[in-house]
Order: sequence, then structure tokens, then C-alpha cells
Amino acid sequence: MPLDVATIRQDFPIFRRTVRDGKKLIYLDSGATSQKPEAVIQAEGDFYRLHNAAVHRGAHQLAEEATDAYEGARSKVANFIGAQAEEIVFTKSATESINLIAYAMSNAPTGSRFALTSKDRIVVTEMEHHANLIPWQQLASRSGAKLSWFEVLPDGRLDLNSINSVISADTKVVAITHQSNVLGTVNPLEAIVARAREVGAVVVLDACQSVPHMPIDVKKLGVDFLVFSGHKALGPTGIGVLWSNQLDDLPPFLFGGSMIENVTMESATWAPAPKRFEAGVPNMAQAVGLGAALDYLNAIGMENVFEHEMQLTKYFLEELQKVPTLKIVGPLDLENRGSCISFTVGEIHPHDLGQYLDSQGIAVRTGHHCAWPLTRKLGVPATTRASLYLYNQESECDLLVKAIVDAQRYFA
Amino acid sequence: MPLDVATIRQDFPIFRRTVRDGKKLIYLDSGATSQKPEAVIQAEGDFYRLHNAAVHRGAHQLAEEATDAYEGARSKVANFIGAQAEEIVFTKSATESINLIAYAMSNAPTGSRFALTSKDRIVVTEMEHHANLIPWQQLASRSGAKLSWFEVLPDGRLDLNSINSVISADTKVVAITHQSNVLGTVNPLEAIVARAREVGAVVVLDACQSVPHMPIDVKKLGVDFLVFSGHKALGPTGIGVLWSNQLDDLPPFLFGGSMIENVTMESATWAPAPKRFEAGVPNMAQAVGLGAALDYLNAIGMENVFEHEMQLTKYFLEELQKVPTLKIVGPLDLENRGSCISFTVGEIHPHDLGQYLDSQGIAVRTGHHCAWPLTRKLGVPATTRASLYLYNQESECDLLVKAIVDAQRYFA
Amino acid sequence: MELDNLYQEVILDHYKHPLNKGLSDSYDVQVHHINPSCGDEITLNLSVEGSKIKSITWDGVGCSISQASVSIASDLLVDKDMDEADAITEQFIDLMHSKGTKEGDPEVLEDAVAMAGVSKFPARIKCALLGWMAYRDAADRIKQSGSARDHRGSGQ
Amino acid sequence: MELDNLYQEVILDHYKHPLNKGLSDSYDVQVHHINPSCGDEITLNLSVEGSKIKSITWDGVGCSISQASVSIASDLLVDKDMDEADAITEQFIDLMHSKGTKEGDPEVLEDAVAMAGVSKFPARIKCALLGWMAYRDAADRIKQSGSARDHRGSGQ
Ligand SMILES: Cc1ncc(COP(=O)(O)O)c(C=O)c1O
Ligand SMILES: Cc1ncc(COP(=O)(O)O)c(C=O)c1O
Repeated sequence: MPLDVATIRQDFPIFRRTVRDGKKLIYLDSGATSQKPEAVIQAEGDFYRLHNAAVHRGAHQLAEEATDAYEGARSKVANFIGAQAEEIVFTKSATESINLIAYAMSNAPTGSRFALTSKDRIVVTEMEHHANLIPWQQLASRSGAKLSWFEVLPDGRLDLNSINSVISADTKVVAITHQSNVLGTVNPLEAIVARAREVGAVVVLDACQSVPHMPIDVKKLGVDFLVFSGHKALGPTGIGVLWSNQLDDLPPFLFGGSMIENVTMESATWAPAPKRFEAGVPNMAQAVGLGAALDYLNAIGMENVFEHEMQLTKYFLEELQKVPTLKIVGPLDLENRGSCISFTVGEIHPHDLGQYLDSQGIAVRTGHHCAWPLTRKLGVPATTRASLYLYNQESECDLLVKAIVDAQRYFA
Repeated sequence: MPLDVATIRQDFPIFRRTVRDGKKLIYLDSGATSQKPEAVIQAEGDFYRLHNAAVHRGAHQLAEEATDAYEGARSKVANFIGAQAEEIVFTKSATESINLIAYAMSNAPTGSRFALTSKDRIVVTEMEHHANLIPWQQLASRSGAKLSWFEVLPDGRLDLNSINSVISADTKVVAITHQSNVLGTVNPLEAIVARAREVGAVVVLDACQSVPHMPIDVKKLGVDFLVFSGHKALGPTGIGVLWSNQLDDLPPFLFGGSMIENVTMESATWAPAPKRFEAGVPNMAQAVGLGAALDYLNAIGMENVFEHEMQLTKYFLEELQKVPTLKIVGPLDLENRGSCISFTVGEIHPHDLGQYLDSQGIAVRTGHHCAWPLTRKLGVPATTRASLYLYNQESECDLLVKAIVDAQRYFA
Repeated sequence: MELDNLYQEVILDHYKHPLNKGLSDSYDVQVHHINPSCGDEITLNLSVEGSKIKSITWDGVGCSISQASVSIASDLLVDKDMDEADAITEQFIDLMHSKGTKEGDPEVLEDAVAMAGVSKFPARIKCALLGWMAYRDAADRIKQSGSARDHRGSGQ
Repeated sequence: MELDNLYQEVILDHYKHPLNKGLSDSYDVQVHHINPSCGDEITLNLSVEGSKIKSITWDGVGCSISQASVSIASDLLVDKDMDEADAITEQFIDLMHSKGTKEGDPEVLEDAVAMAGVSKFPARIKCALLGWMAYRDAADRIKQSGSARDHRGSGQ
């Protein structure tokens, strides 16, 4: 079903404002963070206005209501990705979720299947966001494990030819992005998961750019851990998700209140998951806001969101490539490709192009997009990225193309 | 200046609702989390409605505005505690702030003054919240350092007689709460800081229960690290603060985007503080909300908030002690004492008492208040806690006292 | 008053005059359970003869709900076959999670139906379950290992 | 248009025809600076004679603002006494942090006053400062260690 974008846009208060002296806002930076529908803002506000109390701690009515709201949000997240509520941990961001896994592995006792040694290997890819690269570099350096990676081919796809040597017998962890936040590439999970299974490695999936944009069922993906951020999925800032069906085997990461079973001055034991991973008074209002965001997406239907973005991506790819000297960095076809579209325009530095676009009310992102090794590999100093979401429309592509052509003249 | 509580209460939408079949809400659980004025809820909402974008990343107008709002909030936090903006790190909670310090110390290279070995000692107190105890137990177990603690005397004060042996020459870290969230005790920082200085230990102050309730100037405290949570200071959930004037010497904790200087596939280097400690898209709206909360508190004046709470505490202590069999657990005088008031009532289990109070619309907390070793030391299975804030008033004490007496009859 | 629904006469009676409180000297298995959110603790001794429960004794500190619930459980389950006791326990757990939609079968649960009101107070469900979980844990250990002494476990 | 304020003619000129671009074979100190938020990089060679700046050459990739700014700096600072160059650098840094409230003294900053508009675009201030920070770093190293070769540093 095609989306009624005009109606959808009315749900997002930010589109009522203008930028740069009255220009219409063309927001093409949802890959960095999405805009929020009023329903999400309201849900967060109403939590404070009506139910605010510390969850799991008080015996009073507000605490009960807050707990219901918070645990209700957990169930919504679980349903959204085909999981069970107790498999969902709320963190502050995908970045924290990945760090949680990497630190928890460091906390695993010797002999645990999550404990790494210098005999083990961690595999990533060249297209990882810093958030799914540096925590593994650090785990490697703490544990002595080796770090290897899949290379990225010039067409923006992973080089899977060497899959059996990259994911070697000593590989314990394969950490990979579902969709590149630069190239738009959707990675071939099946092959990678199958090979990881062969060698007994756990697969950590960075789903930051997939969960908000396509229907996801963790049961079908076959991965061991999945993370995403609420703020890229119409939700509030300050809320992230970690999913795993093996949380009970994982030691805790942050220590403090509510994650304990018993505490003495000398030592402590842990509550079962997910509480074990949620120390302290949690980001309750943000979890509730994320629940409202997923309700909003469900009401529209993730299949429809996906279809809409695919059509838009097709249009953007076609129209952008008509611009002389514009080069798409990433797959040119729609097969296994999402709606992050990066490009270069002749000799114009992306920072200058982005500035020009901004002066026309068009918000894009420029730079290395927190995937600096990838930018280097691609041999460009930086790229300009347009990233799309359910509220974008073809007319915005036309304005983008026109502005790029104008910029070419400006910087000629 | 006495507070105009009636007017203040009108700023807090939650006081417009009733609980348990139309009963007025008597909220005496601010030690767990505070209620939020409309101005805070609005500030968070308006960030999303008007300025939402990823900070520090985009070259477009929204990103500029979001960055201004976020960095503006950092300045507000700094001003609130007499610090510099670059000394403030935003975390998700005080719990994360403390874990950040403890993990960063683990990440410190051998020889760094923050690196602990089995020759070193960490000192805490028996009245610590789990959040300021377990991270240190864990750091001790990771590093081999020893853990020692100040004992709590029957009157709810720390036993400082042994200060020179507890903070021994090998002590590297002294982690201590400013105000106990159970006893209300305000700890004698001067003596402890002076002794820590003598042995060259860093002092980590858990200011969760002090920053929201009294004027604080970090320059006068003389500590090395200070943490608190936004949600206990009228701010949103999902935002915490770490202050230190030595952040540049501390290695990072969470790894990912925006905290880097340079990144290759093999390794990375770090941005200067505070960015080094803020990996990923931060909890922007929550930081902005916290800024609004501190504006609100500043407008009222922290001296006035403190005076108000002191008067209220005096009244509560006096009136509660008139109830037969009620025993205050914690200091009975106002000297170095805040507004967390814990007590037991004869043989009535706190859980039952709390439930009865709830049926009368009175929200208190019961249990070990995330300070289980303290509860055990005090020889009680649990306590009931009334914790106060600027919106509380004497009439609420009268209702509490009446309800306790009724509960005595109910469970007799 | 809703509160009376929670604190039924039967519950307050059991609280004030708990049954089987005080640990037996001998037992087949002993378990220790705690409720981490409030600090309630219970130690429970279980003795069996073949598949039949011979005695359940217990000691601990806790609120009226947790104390009454273990008192009721110890009285209800004794002399039952372990399979039957398990079935009763399941019914009780189910009742606790019913959010006030079930009343409980008095034929099976007897005094324990008085606990039905607890299911409407989410923060108290764990109190009501503490003793039953301890029993279930003890029974599981007996089934797994024949009879063994001095198991110490903890759960929620 | 506000944009023209940022992209003054002078800036675009320097961008298209950068001065002193291309690294000298010899130098007293070489520094390498990067802008972590966008990936811009610059290498800068500094040669001095006594306290006087003999040459500044550079190479790198970056946006028009960063390229023009280092071009202007290399031209402006050469032949100056290092103390004077430091003072000019301070004035320029101050201008960049002025949020559009200052115009810059053309007597001192010459072409660099064209950069004044950058101060209204917070995300671009680091671009404009990249080359100047590299110069300052290089000068500091010379002052600290006399003349030494092949320092590699990085900053923002
Ligand atoms: C004294 C003290 N320290 C630490 C904490 C932990 O704060 P949070 O749960 O917000 O991380 C609390 C509150 O729960 C507290 O009262
Ligand atoms: C692919 C990918 N991974 C990880 C992240 C990190 O997410 P966050 O900054 O919300 O923690 C992002 C977004 O910045 C991303 O696009």
C-alpha cells in the first residue's frame, strides 16, 4: 500500500517550521536521526505528567503504572522484531548495546563460551560504523584476540569470496552491520550466519539502519545479538535496544541497583535477564516513547514503509545519476540495498556542498559518517549522504538535484 | 525566602491527578525519582518539535541548533555546580557515571595514576547505594585491589574514629555518598577529602541525593569526581552527569562515533574530554530537559530549596517520632542531615505499611532502598522511607502520620 | 476498600498465627530464597517419603503476604503426592499472574484462594510466590538428586 | 544571501588558487593535523631562521574553508617574527569564536578578515582553524625543542 506521505508529514511537528530564512525543511538526514511524530513526544510527556515513578521499586500506584508502561514498552519492542519480552534489554543507544556485549564478554569467566583469549578471533567488516568497530578493537586488545575483517569491493558490496578464510575456525565473534549507514548496502546475512554457525561463532548484528526501515524477525535472521537505536526509528533520544536469546549466559555490564539478586559488602549476585543488564533507574520515559514510535510504525505497516523507501530510493538513484560528475558511492541497483545514498560531486568538497544545500533548506550529512576506514578504503576524503524515511517524497529529490546543480555553478 | 509551595505545585502536572479512587496524591518518594515541572516536559518536547537533529555531526541548521541546545545544557549543568563546561560529561544516569569511572580506571594503562593493582585499595562506606558499591567491588576483583569500608554507627553516622586506618597509605580511590539515600546522613567530606589527599587517593562523590537538594560548588568540595542523576533533580529520565576536572587523564569507557580523533581498521585515538566520553548520538533531548530543570531550580534558588527541606525535615522528624513504636533509622538532629527519612513501625512489615499508605494516596518507598548491606547492618529486614522535595508541605506529614496510626490499627 | 481485597481475613490470620513456622531438625532438602526487590528471605525444609510430602517447615522474615502465603502452602501441600503438589503450585502461580481475572478453585487451593486479590498488585506477586517458589525449588532438587541435604538456592 | 557571507570571493579565490600548496623538501618541523568530525587532513612544513618564519608550505584535502584558510595563513604569516605570527593567530582564533560579532582588523589579519563570516557557522569553525592550529602546533614544537624534524601530531 503506498504511503499517504502528506498525511504522515502532518504528524511530525518539525515540518511545520522553516529553516534559513523561511525555506521549507527538506530533511534527508534520517540516517543520523529520524524526526519524531507528535504521538511519540506526547507519550514521553504523558509518562511524566501522569505516571512518573521509579519502576520495579515502589509499592505505590504510580510505581505500578510506571512499571506497566515500561514493561509494556519492552513487549512492544519484542513484538516489533519477533522476540520475547525477556530477550529485550533497554540501553541508552545502539552504541551502548554493542559496548555492553563487548564488556560483558570481558567479564565472562574463563571457559565461558563468551570469554575470549589470544587464541580467538573477532571478525568485522570494512563498512562498520565506529560503534561496531572500536568496541571490538578494544575487546581484542583486552583479550589478546585477533581482529579480522571482510573487505568492501568497489561496488559497495562485501567481498565474500574469502568468507571461509575470514571467518576462520578460531573465530568467536562476527560483528556486522545489517545495512551500511554510508553505502546503503544490505549485507548477505544468510551466508555469514551459516559460516559463523559452522565455526561456532556468535553473530552480533548492528541493525541500526535496518530495524527502522524494514520488517525484521529475529527468529528468521538466526543471529545471536541484535542492536538498534530508538532515535533512528521515530523514537526518543537516549534509548537503545539489545536483543539476544542468550542473555542468561552473559555476565552483567553496568553494576548498581535493580540488577542484583543479593548484595553484601564484599560481593553481589545477579538478577536474571533482562533486569541483570538494566542497572539503576532506567530511561523509562524514553522506553515508553520508543513503544509509541513502534506503535506508529506498526499502524503504517513496516512492509509499506519498506516499499515506500524502495520506490524513493529508486527515484533518487536515477535522478541523482543524471547530474554530471555526480558519483554514487554504493550499490546502484535496488537489490539488497536500503535508502542511505552517498555520493560525491566532482571536485566540490562534501562540506561545501552540504553547506550550499543547507542554505536551500536541505539537510544532508557530509563527512565520513562515523565509518572512517570505509571512506578511506573508497578513496574519497568524504561523501555527501541523503538518507530517507517514510516522510520523504520524490519532490524532495527534485529539489535536491536542482540544488546540487546550483551548487556546481556556485563553486565552479 | 520561604517557598510558595502552592504555586510550585501548580507547575507539576502530576499533582492534578488522583490515585486509588480519587485520593489526593501525597508523593513522598522523590529520593527514588522526582516529579517533573511542565517546563521540563516542554523543553524536551520542544527539542523534538523544533530542533531535533544529531549534534556535532551535520552541517545543516537543525544540527547547529541541536548542538547549541545540547552544549547550552552542558553549560547550565556546569554553572549549577560551579564547574567548567568541558568538565561535564552527560551519561544516562549516575549509575552509568560511576561505572564509567570504574571501567575507565580498568582501561588506564599500567603506571597511570588511575590504574589499580593488587597493591592498591578502594574505600567505600557501609551506607553506599548499590550503584556506588558494586562497581567498586567489580573493579577490585578485576584489578586485584582490596576493598575496605567505613562502618556505620547506630546513630546513622560514619565511624570516622578509624579514618586513618580505613583510608590507608595504599588507598587509591575513596568512593562515598554525599548524602545517604536511606538515612539522610550528610557525610563529613572535609575530613575524608583531607585524609584522601594525604595518601593521594582520588575521591569519587555520589551526589545523587545532594545536588538536587542543596547548593553545591565543586570547587569547594575538593573531590575529584562527582556524579548525579537528572531524574532526581526535576529532570528527565535517561540523563546523568559526571563531573571531573581531570577528565583528560582518564581513558574512555564507551567506544563509538564522535569520541574519536582518528580511526583505522586496527585502532583508534580519542577526542579530548568531554567528547571522549560521549560515544554515539547522545541523549540530547534529555540533556536539554535537565538544563530546563536546573533553570527551574535556579529560579527558585537552591538556598531556598534547602531551607524549605530543612524545615520540613524538622517537622517530619518531630511528628513521626510522636507515633508509638515508630523508630527513625538515621540521625535525629538536623545537623548534616537531608530530607530522606527512613523508619520502622513496630512489627508492621514496611511492605505492608507501604501498601496501606498507598491505599490512602501516599507514595513512599519500602525495602532496602538499594543499600542492602546497610539495611542488614542496621538489623532491620527493611524500612519505610519518606523522601521530600520542594513541592512537599507540612500538611502531607500530618496525613502520613494519621495514615500510619490507621495502619497500626489495621494490622493490629 | 480495595485493600481489604488484598488483606483478606484469612491472610492476616495466617500472618499472625503462621503454620509450620520454625525449621524442623531433619529434612531431605533445605532451600533458602530471597526476594531481591524488598529483601524478604525464607528458609524452607522439605521432607518426603517416597513421592509423598511428609513435612514442610520454614522460617524467615517478610511481609504479611509472603508469610501468610508460605504458611498456607506448607499446610496445603503436606501429605500430598508431589505430583499433586506441583499441580496445585502451578494453579497458584497461574492465579497470581491472572491480574485479578481469576478467583481460584477453592476445591484445589483451599485457603490459598484468599490470595487471589494479590494478583491485582503487581509489586506483591513476588511476595506471595516466595514460599511457593522455594517449595518448587526444593521439590525439583529432590526429584533430580533423590534425597540430598542442605541445598542452598536463591531465586526470585 | 547569508551563504555569500561565508563564501567570500577572497575565500573561493584562495580555494581555487591556493598559495604555498605543495610541501617543501626541507623544513624545520612538519606536523599533520586532522579534523575528526569531517576527515579533513593537512600536513604543514614550517621553516624558521632565528625567530623569523622563513617558509610555510602545506598539503592536504579539505573543504574550501579549510583550504582557503591555510592558504591565507601561509601567506600572511611568512616573513613575520614568530611572536607576531602568534599574535595574529590569536586574533584569528578570537575572530572565529566571535559568533559573528566581530569583523576582524584588516590591518592585522589582511585577507583573513574574509573568514569573519565563518564564525556564524559553528560546524565550519574547525575547518577554518585547521591550518592555523597546525601552524601553532608547529611553532610550539620549534620553540620547545629548537629545530627538530618530522614531528607528527594531530589535533582538532
Ligand atoms: C545515593 C544514590 N546513589 C546512586 C543512585 C543511582 O541513581 P540512578 O538509579 O539514577 O542511576 C541513587 C538512586 O537510585 C542514589 O540515591
Ligand atoms: C550502522 C550504525 N551503527 C551504529 C550507530 C550508532 O548509533 P547510536 O549513535 O544511536 O548509538 C549508527 C548511527 O549513528 C549507525 O548508523
